[in-house]
Amino acid sequence: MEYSLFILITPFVLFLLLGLTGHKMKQNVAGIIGTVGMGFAAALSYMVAYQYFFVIGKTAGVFQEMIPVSFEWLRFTEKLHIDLGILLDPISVMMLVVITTVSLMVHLYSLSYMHGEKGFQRYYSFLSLFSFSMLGLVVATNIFQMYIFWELVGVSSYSLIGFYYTKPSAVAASKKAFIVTRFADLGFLIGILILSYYTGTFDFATLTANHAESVVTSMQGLSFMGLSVAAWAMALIFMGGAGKSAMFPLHIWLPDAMEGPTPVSALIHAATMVVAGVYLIARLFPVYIFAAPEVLTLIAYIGAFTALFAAIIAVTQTDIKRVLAFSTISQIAYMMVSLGVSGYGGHDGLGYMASMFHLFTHAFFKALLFLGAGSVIHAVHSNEMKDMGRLHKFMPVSSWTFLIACLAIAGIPPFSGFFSKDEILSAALHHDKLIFFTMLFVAGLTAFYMFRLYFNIFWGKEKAYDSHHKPHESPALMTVPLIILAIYSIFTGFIHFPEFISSDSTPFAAHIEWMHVAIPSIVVALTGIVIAFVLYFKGSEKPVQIAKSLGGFYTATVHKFYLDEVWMFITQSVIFKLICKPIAWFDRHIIDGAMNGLAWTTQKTSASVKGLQSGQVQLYVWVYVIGSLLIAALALFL
Amino acid sequence: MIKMEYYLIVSTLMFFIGVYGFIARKNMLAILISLELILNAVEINFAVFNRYLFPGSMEGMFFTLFGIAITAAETAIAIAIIINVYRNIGSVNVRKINKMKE
Amino acid sequence: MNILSLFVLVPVLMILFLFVCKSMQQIRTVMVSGASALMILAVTLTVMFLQERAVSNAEMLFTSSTMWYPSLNIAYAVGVDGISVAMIVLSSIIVFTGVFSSWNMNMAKEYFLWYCLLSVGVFGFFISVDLFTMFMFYEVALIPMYLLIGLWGTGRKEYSAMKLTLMLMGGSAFLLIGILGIYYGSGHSSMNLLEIANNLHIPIEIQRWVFPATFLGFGVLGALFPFHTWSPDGHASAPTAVSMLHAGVLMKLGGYGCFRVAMYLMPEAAHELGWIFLILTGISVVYGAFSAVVQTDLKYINAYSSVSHCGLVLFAILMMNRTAMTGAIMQMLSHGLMTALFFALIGLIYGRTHTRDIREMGGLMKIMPFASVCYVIAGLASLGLPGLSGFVAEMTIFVGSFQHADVFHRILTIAACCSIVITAVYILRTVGKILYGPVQDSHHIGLPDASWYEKVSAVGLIVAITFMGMYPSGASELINNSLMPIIEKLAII
Amino acid sequence: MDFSNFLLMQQEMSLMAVFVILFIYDVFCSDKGKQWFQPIACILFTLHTAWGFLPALTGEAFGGMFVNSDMTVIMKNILNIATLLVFLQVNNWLKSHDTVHKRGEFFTITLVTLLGMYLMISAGNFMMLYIGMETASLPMACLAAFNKYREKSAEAGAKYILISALSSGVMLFGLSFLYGSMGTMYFSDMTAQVVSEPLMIVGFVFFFSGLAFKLSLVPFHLWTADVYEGAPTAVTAFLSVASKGAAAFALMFTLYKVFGNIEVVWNPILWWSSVITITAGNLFAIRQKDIKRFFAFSSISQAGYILLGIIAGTPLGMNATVYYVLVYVFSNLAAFGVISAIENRTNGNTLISAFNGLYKSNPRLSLIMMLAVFSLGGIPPFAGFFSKFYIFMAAADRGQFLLVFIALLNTVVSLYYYLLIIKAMFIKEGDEQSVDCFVTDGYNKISLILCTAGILAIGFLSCIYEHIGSKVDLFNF
Repeated sequence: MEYSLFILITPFVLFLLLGLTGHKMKQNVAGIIGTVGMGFAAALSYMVAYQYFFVIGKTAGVFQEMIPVSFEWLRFTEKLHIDLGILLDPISVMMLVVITTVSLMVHLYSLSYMHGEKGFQRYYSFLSLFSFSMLGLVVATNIFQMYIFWELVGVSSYSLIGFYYTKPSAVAASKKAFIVTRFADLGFLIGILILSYYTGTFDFATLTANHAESVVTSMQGLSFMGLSVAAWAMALIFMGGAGKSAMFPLHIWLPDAMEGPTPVSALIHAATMVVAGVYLIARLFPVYIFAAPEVLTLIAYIGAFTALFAAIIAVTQTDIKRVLAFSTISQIAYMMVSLGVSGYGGHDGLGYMASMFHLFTHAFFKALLFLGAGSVIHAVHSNEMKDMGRLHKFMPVSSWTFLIACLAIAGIPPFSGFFSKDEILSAALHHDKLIFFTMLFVAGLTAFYMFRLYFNIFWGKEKAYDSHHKPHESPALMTVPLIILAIYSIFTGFIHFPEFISSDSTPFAAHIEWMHVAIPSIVVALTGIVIAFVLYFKGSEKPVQIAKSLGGFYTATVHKFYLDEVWMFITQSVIFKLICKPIAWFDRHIIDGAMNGLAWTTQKTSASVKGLQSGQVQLYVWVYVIGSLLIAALALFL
Repeated sequence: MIKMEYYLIVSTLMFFIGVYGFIARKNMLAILISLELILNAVEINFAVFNRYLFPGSMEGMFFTLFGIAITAAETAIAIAIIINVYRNIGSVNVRKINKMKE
Repeated sequence: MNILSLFVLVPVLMILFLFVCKSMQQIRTVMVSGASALMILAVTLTVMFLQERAVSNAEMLFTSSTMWYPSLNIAYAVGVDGISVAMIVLSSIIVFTGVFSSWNMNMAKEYFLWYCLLSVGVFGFFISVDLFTMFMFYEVALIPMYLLIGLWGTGRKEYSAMKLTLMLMGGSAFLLIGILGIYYGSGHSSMNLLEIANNLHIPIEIQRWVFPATFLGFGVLGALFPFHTWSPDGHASAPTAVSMLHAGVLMKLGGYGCFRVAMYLMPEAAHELGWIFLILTGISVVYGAFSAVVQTDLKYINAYSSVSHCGLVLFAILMMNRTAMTGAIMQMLSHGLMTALFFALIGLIYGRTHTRDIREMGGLMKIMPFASVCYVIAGLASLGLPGLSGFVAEMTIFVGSFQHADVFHRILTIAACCSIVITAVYILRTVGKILYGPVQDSHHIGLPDASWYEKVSAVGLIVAITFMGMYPSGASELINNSLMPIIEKLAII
Repeated sequence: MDFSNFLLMQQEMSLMAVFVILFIYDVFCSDKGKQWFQPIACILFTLHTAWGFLPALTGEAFGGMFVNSDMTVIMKNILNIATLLVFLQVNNWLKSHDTVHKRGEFFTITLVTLLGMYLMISAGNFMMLYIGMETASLPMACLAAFNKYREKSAEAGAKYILISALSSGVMLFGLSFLYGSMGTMYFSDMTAQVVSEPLMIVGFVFFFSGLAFKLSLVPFHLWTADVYEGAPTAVTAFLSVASKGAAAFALMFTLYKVFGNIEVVWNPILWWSSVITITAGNLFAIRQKDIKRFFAFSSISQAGYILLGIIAGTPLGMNATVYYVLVYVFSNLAAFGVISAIENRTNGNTLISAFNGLYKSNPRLSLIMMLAVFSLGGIPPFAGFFSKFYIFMAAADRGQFLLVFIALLNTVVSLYYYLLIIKAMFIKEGDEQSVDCFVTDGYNKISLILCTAGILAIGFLSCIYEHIGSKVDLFNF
């Protein structure tokens, strides 16, 4: 399936084309070129998926990994070398589909959403760059290739968040996003170094092969500061993943990232890039489970906490994109949790499957939510809930599709979210009760804040929209993607995922546990929705009173528990003021001062000896005679 | 017969008196005289060494002769220059020739 | 005539031609043609080298040696291996682009005279394998800096020029004593590097003081902590092309020298005393990066980042394994290219806005898009974006250094890794401040974008950076194969 | 008496011939004819210099009083070149009103001085050496005081004559001790008898002080600055290269030939005096305003470097020393040529500030000055770099690494003040008291061109160094 290479090449070529010659093109031309190219890539990846799953299919009951393309890019040592290639296995193929689909939708959507924006061509070239890097990331054959594209993804995200580069807030946000993720990537890099040092390979296949024995054996009994080296390596790698996937406490960049254009948020910060962390863990899953199970537990708990934390914050946010951002964080946390609670092989690997499943479904309905929000913002030119309300009658399509997405994320059958979330919950149930109940509660919260959002936007009180441009339904170019994604969000749930994706890529049967999981989750979700309905459908005053009654806790949540402030303090006061400034001062004054001091001393000495040259012949003679006598004496007695 | 040491003591004394004079006196002519003392001390040395230690050869004596001659030349030139100095600064005080210093 | 000698001959001829030049036009013609000639030579050399390398397994190629001072065993001996070839290519690129960056100089004739003399020194240093000639060219390269900075510089130019010259000369004092030590230590029979390396042996007790002297001597030019303070002031005051050449090529003389003379000839001492310098370099890597974060003058930022990056070079050299050393040389190339690009652009911006203070600039992306985009690319290269040269070099260094068997070295490596985050911080800070955001100073509105000659130099460098970043194995192979001799020497102990 | 002895003295003979011709010409020529004095002197002396390069007989004359060897011939040639260059530089100065009527004297006196230096070099006996030194230094005093109406000049002459007289006194005192303990003044006879016993050591030290005075080593250097500043520039130039060089050669010979046995005694003495001399010279030079005074101190530190070669006490060392002096002659005279040109232009202003912006006004002169200064500072690719390198090699050859290192650090300091001149010429802007654009006279042009050629070529033409090396012979000359 060498043609899968074109899935990567196409967007790269588009990037170069639009990047170098874009400013000479007409906007529409550029946009259409980009979209068509993306469509081509999408078509290819669907072909790949079809061929992989149905034409080639299983051999010996297992979906085999295939590496259609691979070449050595840079050789470090005999064993260690970066290869660039394409690895096709169930999850990477699944990702191909997700990415290209969402990306294509966004391309379409942007044609009208970004219409007339300055730098339209730049926007499209960056989109293509992002798609290229993201695709390269998922098909990486080795961990270092993944790291390479990981960085590229980071940069393209940086440039897209900072797309409105004249807006200081956007610049700050992009900087923050890049630096925070970069900091996380440092962990990733060090993890790679440790891993490769002991195993002597970057190759995923070799690392994960038969129960990751290469790792297990090579790091046997090595421990550093009381923790096994394997655990260190994998934890550091998880740090990288946590950075991209916005796990607590590295999540702070994601809400700010909403400064970017909304379609970008949909593509990068909801559907694709932010799940890269999850994908990374899934990629190395065998290594985790066999070499460093303790790290998996860590992941599970961090995930659970993040999910709860983000959900709570989401409840109080008023900027609709921020609400979505926090819901994204919490949903990704779901995926992390289910990886954390997963076992290996067959039905034990339920969590693994569930996480991938949720990743798949989430991508669509979250993209839908963002695009929907985008079309709303497009209509009312504001992100704030208070400027919205009763939009249902102005923009029905957006409203309906948004509703579908909300149902999906709330986990109401038969929408896709229900199935994936259900699997996660049941996986959690069998692993750890505490986590299970947390996630159940979060499910309720999710339902609540999503419908709070929905009702606030499309129902509630009607706001005074100025007459000459009332909100209106977005043009077809924007609604069509919404509809397509809505369809996805309805039906993807019915795909029988275990058939295709499982921890050891051997299919197994997963059934919905109505009694213990499904019913409770549905009930919880419905309660959430009902509460939201009561509070917000009519736009009553109750919420404010409740907020008052909550007092400090409420304000804390509004301020996202002051984490941004903490980070600010650390970076600005601690690092900048307490490390950088002193070092710079030390350099200028101590070290440089020493050098200048040398010169100064010489000058002073020369000034102090000038008296010897008094111009008095007799002094000269005196020195002469004494000197010769002295020398004689020294020569005699030494 | 006088011992050689006596001569040497005398010459050494002369030498250091000369040096002292050179350093102590202001008048350049006096300084010239001190110089003469120094050089004569040296010449005494040569003569004495030749006479007492190496009577076989005349090397020391010749050295003395040459020394005297050269000293004379030296003095002549020195006088000439001192006169020139006097013409310029109207004094033969050695402490006054310190226009150039440091 | 040996092709290598042409690299010295061409600049000399340029000097002679410049003497007879009358008009600016002629001067430019001479410079451009000469610089392009050097480029072409460099490319041909690379091609020839690769062909030769395929057939012969000699340590150095195109070697030729003519006795100069027979009674002192001083010869004009030249020869190149992959590393020197890489360095020569780098130098030719930067000399070429530098010419375009200094298109409109006042007193152009004198300026270019010194410029050519500088390049004579640089090329001579890289081709020569005789300690004496090496040292001679080394100093030939140093001295023109004084006038180039003192005359055409800006700010406290006289102070900086003097400081730079004296500190580097102080370094070369250590260097010279080291060279004499090598010569007499190896039984004063030859000044030829290869001869000494392969047939002679320097007793360890001599190495114990010669190695530090030599390493320090070159290290000063390699901005080794704490002898780096000439670099910020020097760069800040130097004119554009001089900063380019100095940071791009001259600082590489340091790394190259440490590698070629100190490590190569005195492996025992390197093993024994390497750790001291390893710590120093480790410090300069992190230290330079941290100091860069708070700087407000564009050139100071890049000077300190150079300290950090060049520290990485020496750091990797001292790791004494093949991968790390390959990385070191690649880092020299990549740092040379991207710093040159940085300084070219800073010169461009400064020439228009007349300020280098990042607090007084902003929103240049709107005003001069081309320059700004180039600046962003340079920044990304310097913070190690895959696909640009910085990434491959740094990764090679980190992976290589981490292969060191000793835990201490691995921990140092991790410490060095941290620099990439800090780099990101100060690069993004700068970019965010000067390129993005609203326009700070209304006078900047309507300033012209890069003119064609500035574009030539910027584009030339960017092409080189991307080429190396996209196709690293070319450089890597070229260097890697030539490392065998020294690695063997180091491995023996 | 055997007149064939005189064949050995071919250089001295021809020098005498030139001297006699010029003297007669000076005495009997009308004032109108005197204007031809300069060219005639130059031509004659050029012939003499050329004659010096012809193959010479070597051996001893007058029972070992006078020795002529390949080495001495080379040294005399170096001195000839120096003198010739000085002759070419004096034209303008001699035209000035208080020297115009006695320009003949300058040439004749200088020639006598040179003769004295010849004798110093070729001496085979301490009496000869003494006579040579006096013949060299007494006329030098006259030259220093040559500008009759300039106070500084007179002062310089007075200081020089007084101190040199004293130093010769001290030296003779030492010689008398040596004579007393050995009974001979012949180098060849003394060599074997020299042992490290008190009287001899004291004698040696006093004798050493005599030569150290001419070489202006610390602590015998204090006169240098004043005399250099006061004397006419041409004389300063001559003093700084010729008499220094002669003294260096004489010191080298005597140390190797006579005192070879007591190297343990003189080695540390030279070690310390070279260290102190270099450092002191640099320290004083840093803060000079007057360029002649500045070069006085720089020449002091240069003398310290020369000692590095002498201290080696090996053929390599001798080779390096002679080579160093050769290069030093060219570099220093280039500098003084420029200085005298400027001085004549600004009638007597020798402040460094006079050089401000010189590059703008007289680019060629400033370039030559730059070459000279870089060469003195030991910057490649100029000759000075090579000579310094070889001096260091020679010292290092004897394991004097510490000494070399100290010297090297001092080169950094020296570079600092040399760069100050470069700064003045190239970077500083000229003001009303700095010199305007002018044309140097033809003779000076020639000398400057010669110097430049020397500075540029000597380093690269290894044959020169090798030729000197081929003639090196430590003990029989």
